[in-house]
Amino acid sequence: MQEEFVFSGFGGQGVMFLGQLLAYAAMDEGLEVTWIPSYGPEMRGGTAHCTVVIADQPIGSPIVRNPKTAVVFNLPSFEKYESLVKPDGLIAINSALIEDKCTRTDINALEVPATSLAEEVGSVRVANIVMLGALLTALPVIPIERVKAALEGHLPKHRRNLLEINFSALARGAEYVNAMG
Amino acid sequence: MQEEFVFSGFGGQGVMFLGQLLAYAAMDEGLEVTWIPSYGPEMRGGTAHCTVVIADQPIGSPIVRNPKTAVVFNLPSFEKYESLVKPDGLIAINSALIEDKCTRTDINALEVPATSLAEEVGSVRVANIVMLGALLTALPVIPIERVKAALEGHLPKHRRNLLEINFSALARGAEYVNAMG
Amino acid sequence: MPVDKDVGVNDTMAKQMLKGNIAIAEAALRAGLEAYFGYPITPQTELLEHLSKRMVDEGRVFLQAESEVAAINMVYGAASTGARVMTSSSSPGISLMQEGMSYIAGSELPVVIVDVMRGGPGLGNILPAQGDYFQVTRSAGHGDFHPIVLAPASVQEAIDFTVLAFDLAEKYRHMVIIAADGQIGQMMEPAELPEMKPINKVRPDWALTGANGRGKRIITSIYLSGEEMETFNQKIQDRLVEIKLNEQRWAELYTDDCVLLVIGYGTAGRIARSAVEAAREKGLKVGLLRPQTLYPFPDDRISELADYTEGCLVVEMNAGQMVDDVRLAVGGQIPVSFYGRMGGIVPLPDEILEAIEDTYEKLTIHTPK
Amino acid sequence: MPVDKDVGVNDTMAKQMLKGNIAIAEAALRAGLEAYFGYPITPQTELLEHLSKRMVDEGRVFLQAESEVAAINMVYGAASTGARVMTSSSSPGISLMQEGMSYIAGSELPVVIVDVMRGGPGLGNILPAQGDYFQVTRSAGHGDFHPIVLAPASVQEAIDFTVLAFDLAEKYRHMVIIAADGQIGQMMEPAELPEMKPINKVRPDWALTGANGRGKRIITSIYLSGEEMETFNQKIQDRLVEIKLNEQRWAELYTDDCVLLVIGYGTAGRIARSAVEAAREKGLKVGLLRPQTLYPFPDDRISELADYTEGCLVVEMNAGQMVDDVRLAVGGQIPVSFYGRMGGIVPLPDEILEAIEDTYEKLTIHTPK
Amino acid sequence: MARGTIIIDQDRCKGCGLCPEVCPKQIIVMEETLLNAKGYHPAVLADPDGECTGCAICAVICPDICITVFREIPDKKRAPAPA
Amino acid sequence: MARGTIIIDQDRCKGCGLCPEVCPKQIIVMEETLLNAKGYHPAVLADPDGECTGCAICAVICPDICITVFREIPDKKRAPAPA
Amino acid sequence: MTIQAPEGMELIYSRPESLAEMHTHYCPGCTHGIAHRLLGEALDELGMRERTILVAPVGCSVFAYNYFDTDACEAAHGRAPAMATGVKRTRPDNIVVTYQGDGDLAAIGTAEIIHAAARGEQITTIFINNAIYGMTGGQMAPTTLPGQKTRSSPDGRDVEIAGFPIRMSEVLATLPGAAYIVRRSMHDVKNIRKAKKAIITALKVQEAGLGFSMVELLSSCPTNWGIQPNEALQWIEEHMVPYYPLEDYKVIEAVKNL
Amino acid sequence: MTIQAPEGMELIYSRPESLAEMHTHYCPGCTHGIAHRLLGEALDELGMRERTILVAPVGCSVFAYNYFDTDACEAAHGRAPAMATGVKRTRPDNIVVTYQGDGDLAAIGTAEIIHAAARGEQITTIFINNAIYGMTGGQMAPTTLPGQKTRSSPDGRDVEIAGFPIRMSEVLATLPGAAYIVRRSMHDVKNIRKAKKAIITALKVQEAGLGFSMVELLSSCPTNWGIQPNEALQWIEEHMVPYYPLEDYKVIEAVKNL
Ligand SMILES: Cc1ncc(C[n+]2csc(CCOP(=O)(O)OP(=O)(O)O)c2C)c(N)n1
Ligand SMILES: Cc1ncc(C[n+]2csc(CCOP(=O)(O)OP(=O)(O)O)c2C)c(N)n1
Ligand code: SF4
Ligand code: SF4
Ligand code: SF4
Ligand code: SF4
Ligand code: SF4
Ligand code: SF4
Ligand SMILES: [Mg+2]
Ligand SMILES: [Mg+2]
Repeated sequence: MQEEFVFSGFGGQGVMFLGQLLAYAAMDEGLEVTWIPSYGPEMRGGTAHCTVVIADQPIGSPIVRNPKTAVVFNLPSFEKYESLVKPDGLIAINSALIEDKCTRTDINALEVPATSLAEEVGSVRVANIVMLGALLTALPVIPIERVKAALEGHLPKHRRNLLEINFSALARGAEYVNAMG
Repeated sequence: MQEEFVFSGFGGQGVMFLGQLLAYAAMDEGLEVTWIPSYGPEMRGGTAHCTVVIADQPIGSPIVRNPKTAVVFNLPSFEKYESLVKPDGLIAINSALIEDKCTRTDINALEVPATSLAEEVGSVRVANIVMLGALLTALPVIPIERVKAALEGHLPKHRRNLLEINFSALARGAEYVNAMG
Repeated sequence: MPVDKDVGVNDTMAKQMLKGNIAIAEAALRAGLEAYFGYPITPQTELLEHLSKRMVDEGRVFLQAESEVAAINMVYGAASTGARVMTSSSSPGISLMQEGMSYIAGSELPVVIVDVMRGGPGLGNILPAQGDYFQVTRSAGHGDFHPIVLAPASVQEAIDFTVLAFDLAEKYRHMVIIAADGQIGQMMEPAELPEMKPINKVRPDWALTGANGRGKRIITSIYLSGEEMETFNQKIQDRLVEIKLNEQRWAELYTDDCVLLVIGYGTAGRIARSAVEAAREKGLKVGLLRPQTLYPFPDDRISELADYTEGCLVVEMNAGQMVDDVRLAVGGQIPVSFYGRMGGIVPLPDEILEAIEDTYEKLTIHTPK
Repeated sequence: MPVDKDVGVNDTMAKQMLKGNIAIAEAALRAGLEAYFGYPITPQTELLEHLSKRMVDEGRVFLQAESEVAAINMVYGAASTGARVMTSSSSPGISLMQEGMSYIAGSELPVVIVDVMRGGPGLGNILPAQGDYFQVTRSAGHGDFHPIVLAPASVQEAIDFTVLAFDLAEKYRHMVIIAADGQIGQMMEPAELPEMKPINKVRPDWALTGANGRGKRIITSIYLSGEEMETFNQKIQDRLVEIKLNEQRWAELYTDDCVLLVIGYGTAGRIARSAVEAAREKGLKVGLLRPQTLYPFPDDRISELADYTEGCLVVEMNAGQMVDDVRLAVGGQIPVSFYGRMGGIVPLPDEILEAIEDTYEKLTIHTPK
Repeated sequence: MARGTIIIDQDRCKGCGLCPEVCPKQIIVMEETLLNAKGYHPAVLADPDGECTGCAICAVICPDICITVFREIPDKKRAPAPA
Repeated sequence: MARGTIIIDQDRCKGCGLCPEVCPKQIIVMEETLLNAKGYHPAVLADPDGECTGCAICAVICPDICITVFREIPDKKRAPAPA
Repeated sequence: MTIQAPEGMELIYSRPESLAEMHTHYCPGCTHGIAHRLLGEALDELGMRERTILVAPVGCSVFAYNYFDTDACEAAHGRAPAMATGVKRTRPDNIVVTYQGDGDLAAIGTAEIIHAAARGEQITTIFINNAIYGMTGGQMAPTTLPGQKTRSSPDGRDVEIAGFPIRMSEVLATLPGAAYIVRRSMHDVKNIRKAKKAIITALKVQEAGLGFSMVELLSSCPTNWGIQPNEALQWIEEHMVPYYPLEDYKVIEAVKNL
Repeated sequence: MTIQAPEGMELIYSRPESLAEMHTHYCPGCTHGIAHRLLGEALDELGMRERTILVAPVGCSVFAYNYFDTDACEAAHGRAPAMATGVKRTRPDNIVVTYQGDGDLAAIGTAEIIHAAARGEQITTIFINNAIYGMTGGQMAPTTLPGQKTRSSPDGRDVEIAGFPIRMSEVLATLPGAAYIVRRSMHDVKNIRKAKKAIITALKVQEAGLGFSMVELLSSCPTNWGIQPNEALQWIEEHMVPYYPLEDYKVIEAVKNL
């Protein structure tokens, strides 16, 4: 088993943390996992992305040119990764910010208005967590409970107060996908 | 044909210029020639030496561990080179400053009180030139006239006034050796 | 260019997700690092940042120098007092350290230097590369010497090699370079850290501590006379021979029956592993040798394997540097091919697989003859 | 340590006794050197001193920089404007220039750098050495590149190679290093200087001169994206292939019938010549190949000679560096022996002769089998 | 005071919020509902009453040279109307 | 003024000529007839009249630490003569 | 992109010609952008664009060579003054400007800037002091204030360990070759205008061959300071200006007559 | 070598214990020797020999490590302050002294000395300013006087090309971390005595942990200046002292209470 995820969005949309969270959860699940970031020249703004590979075998490359799954939070990311996803792969789209639709027919598209759903649970800043809830519901490689545990374990101390809203965000994302049927 | 000379003395005794002068003369004579210096850590004082190789074939090494001829102006140089001269070689000794005698029987020693003879012609500073006059008389590899021409050609402009005394020094050295018989 | 700001370390020795740079920093600290001097440069900076907090908290020496030139000379000074000392940088910074490194070699001081290589030449970019293989293995400064060079391929190995680096440095009074690349520095993986060690207060008998009730000690790299300098050089060369004898390290896979031997180190070696696995799945008899020491290069094992292997494929993230060492090791016995990506591009398993297939095909065409 | 103070140069083009350092300086000037930046270091200093007078007298640019780091970056700036520019130094100073040299390589600028090598590592001593062969040929800075490296063996060759260096640098937009050693720098020999050339006022079409009535020009070594950086690296590699094809230079002697081929460059090569002559006199079939370009290394000729020679003896003033290039060139065809002196000791003809005899004997023992 | 106006380049704007702070007329607002291609909410001129004086203070503070400033041509400067 | 004397280490002396210049009594001379092992004409004390005061000025200027300075032990300091 | 003036209006302000149209990669509200604009305007006003050769540093402004519409080169970290020296000595009729950050100029490049100033090198330096290493993600600079938290002084700069910040204008003003050394700030409109005047003077100093000229500009780094752009400007005023006074540190007589 | 006191005499002056017996390689009359003696005497008087770690430079004084009877190391050219920093930080209880020439400290090592001073590094620097590169045979230093002929300014230092000489004490005095910065000279007995006092104060500053201390000493290089040793001392007085005033450039309050 080897799963590959690219998370991509503007700096500040929390894609790095999102990837790390998934990585923590995978580690706790006893799997091999790698996380690796990549940035543009901008310090803030610009597009950043990270890649997470999860496997039950030692992982060779932590970088993948054609990921199985891409999770995109803004238009430039969508434009970049739509064509790169492996056939039969998945592209998860933050449809609150990306109006374009996926035109490829050989991959699955998961549209989640993550930013709007996050606003619903209380803060646009948890759009990334909403998306993770949605993603792991559509593609259940890791139990969402693991992510919750990882949040508990790895959220920096001064952010512990945000635990509850993160849990709600996970739930909202899951719920959204479940509701889609 | 290959002749090798080491000139050695305290800094300030003019051994470097002496070697260069011989080299110029050899070049003018149409021979192959190399000159190479060597210094101790001292800027002034300490012992300095240079090596001149003259040949009618391209010269491989400008450095010789065992020179055919050593010309020594002070005691440390004498002590260093006495043992290094090739068998059948020559050691020319400034006997005005070096009281020790050459103890090797397989080489020739030429004792020239160069400093005293130089004083006679007007300046201790031309002791080096006296020695060259003596050396080229004992070992006539280059005509002394060539050295005179080289002096004319290569003495820096502001030292031209010293031409005469240098000529006298050459002559005095030659005379001394001739007088020895 | 931004760095991740939230990657900490737990006190625990259990497995945790660790970024390579931070893993090296923490491992060095736990190995008893007494002093660190460095200068920020991507993709190595988190290493310095981590130590800026941890060293101070542990009451040890951390100083951000005014430049890499200053940093390596501070290391030189601290090492002269017998302290466990380290610096880290990336390619351009390592270039600036060349003179200081040569002095350290000339003074026989045990220091550890981390080079998280990036794309070059010049300012280049901040992507992972191995373009400085020659610089670290051949001429880490002027004069006749070679540092010991360790090349980790995972975060765990980065940790283990950091601990090893100090031990080797002190065992041989020799410089050790950990040659990682931007990928090792930037990626996170689960790994285990070593136990915390206090700093070693006992000073070796050459260390500068003040000539208190004993004769004076001198640390210098000058040997004015050629004879003395040659004797010293010979001492270094003898030590290098000893190091070559004892310290060649590598990992290997499927080498018992391989027709084609793939050789790669660090990130390239790790990725080659996936390609080799894939090739085996396709039924190709391919093996892997991943040098863990770039100096001493695992010549002996490679030359041994060359006896019953038909060809070599070297994979590097550069224009072909280690491939010279492989050629020297096999000494013309078997053909050596090369697959490289440059400029910060990390080769992917499928590209390497393709290179393997290409090479393999040519080999098996040749074999029947 | 003192330097000779009375060695001048005559206007004449006839043969004159010239010190290597001064010969290089004067040759560069006559070749149209427009700007020189440098820093004093023995055994190279006379080069700088000579230019401090001559360049100013000719109304050209001479500046003693505050360090070698500054000097190479001044060279970088001057080269960016398309000026013929040079710097010179010796081993420790060249180490300090590594970063700047890498930037110059990354910006494809034609510059000439003179390295008058001395004993190392560290401060070492000021005697002639070849311990920086790897540094100049393999990794003159971080990243994937090689300068062109010329190794003169006489004062005349130092002059000729200086003129050649500028031509090659400009032909290929590539860095050229003149790798001399303390002996070449310090010795005097009769030699002829080239004719005086004025500086070339015509600027190449990439030079910075102000965007006056044309689009702007940029000199940089940054390629943020891996793809662009790789393309650039490939461009360098392609150029190196071209250089390898066109510019391998060497001198040879008695190679038509030699059983043993002696290989040495610069001072070591020159001295080996005497030893080879002596060996011939003793009836040994010995030949000599003296690489004049260390990069590109004369691989092709050496591999050709390996076809009808039974062994190689490499002579260097170091612990064995070029010997790797020879091994790579002969690719295991014939045995390669090594004779080296280190630490500033220059081997003498009789030592080399002994090494030749030793090697020769072993060869002829082996030959009958 | 002279009447003026500004044009803010919405694509260049990085939504830093400096120009609204300095405008003496407080007629620049950050448009939270817009998101430009770079992902920022750009500044827009909200000057229904034509208060802008063309003082260019906003342009002086803008780090991204997004703002072009115009001012009414004073009468004396206007070309005499043909005929 | 107290009477004193100096000892000049002839082997160390480099004949720089600074001490003769500074000695207030002008009792140090450069000995042109001597040549030490390093090739220098060393300085010597020429103090037939015992003029040296032991002021140590010569020692202060000497770059080569050749000069050791002594001064007569003042009466008060002398150990009481036994008996 | 030319913008059409609305009916009856005339253009008062638009992008200077010396700046390329390209968007910058700077963070929102970063005053590097303001400094670029000021230098661009100054070059425009003095008609120097076509003669200028810019030397960009390593730092956030590494791509300055893209943003100016002049000839430009990119120096190694800290070595811009040396590179500029090489440029100026071989192109004495060009206007040569280095643009450098505080890590670049006050840390690794200390020797090069001091010696350029000491030599009276005929170049102009725009020195962006933002009290931090911006590009590498916010480490302590030699100019970081006491107590200021950065990624490499996480508990605040401890002067016992790292010493007090260096005031480069004051240091450089001690050198005879320096003709014009002033410090300005970009924290408000008034100061930005003063900054531009200083840049114009500095360029005129070079033009007149009076010696080395430098304008130090207090600048913000909202990203690495971890605050909003407008708060960052306030922080400059409240914390930086007191430690780095906005003064003329050296103005030789001849400059006053320009 | 112990010298027997003549009958009835007591020893007034002899070689300080902190200096080794070894002869130096310095030229006749070179004031490097005086500076060594002064530092040796100061260490003796303060009883610091057994705690001292000397950092020797590259320059004529490269072998200083041989001449002092203390632990010592040899820095790369110009990097003595960095090396000393590494030593001091790991051996805070030792007395760490760098001994540096003007090429070493004011040219290649500019950044290192400035930052050591800025950090208030607890080290003491003895700075030998002889207006020339002695060891390499007499090239122009950053401190070479205008018009002074050297091997690399054969027609005299041209300030149009090479700029004016740098006054390092004045530069370093601008830095907050510097506690004690003074310039002294060795051209006569009176000044030599003052120099020694300054060295003692500088070492006490280090002992007391007050910050960076430096004594600049105007020094002679008869060999490369091409004059006799006594003329060289005169030359210092007549030419160097006017350009390099013998003053206290920085003496923080706490130093006065030492
Ligand atoms: C030799 C070298 N060392 C370190 C770096 C990494 N580096 C890039 S920019 C920078 C500091 C930038 O800070 P500053 O000069 O203050 O500019 P800012 O980004 O704040 O504008 C550093 C250390 C490098 N590129 N080269
Ligand atoms: C990196 C490097 N560059 C240059 C040199 C050559 N070098 C040795 S000493 C010296 C200058 C010495 O001058 P200074 O510091 O003034 O000391 P002095 O000899 O005058 O006492 C130089 C340039 C060197 N050893 N290393
Ligand atoms: S020009 Fe003046 S009034 Fe108009 S928007 Fe800008 S700041 Fe406000
Ligand atoms: S100042 Fe410029 S970038 Fe910032 S909000 Fe206003 S227009 Fe946008
Ligand atoms: S001690 Fe005084 S009086 Fe005696 S020799 Fe020395 S300087 Fe002269
Ligand atoms: S000062 Fe010292 S070295 Fe000079 S002459 Fe006097 S004793 Fe000799
Ligand atoms: S990191 Fe700081 S200095 Fe760099 S662009 Fe962003 S705000 Fe500006
Ligand atoms: S060269 Fe000058 S500084 Fe060096 S020892 Fe001789 S006189 Fe002293
Ligand atoms: Mg900054
Ligand atoms: Mg000096």
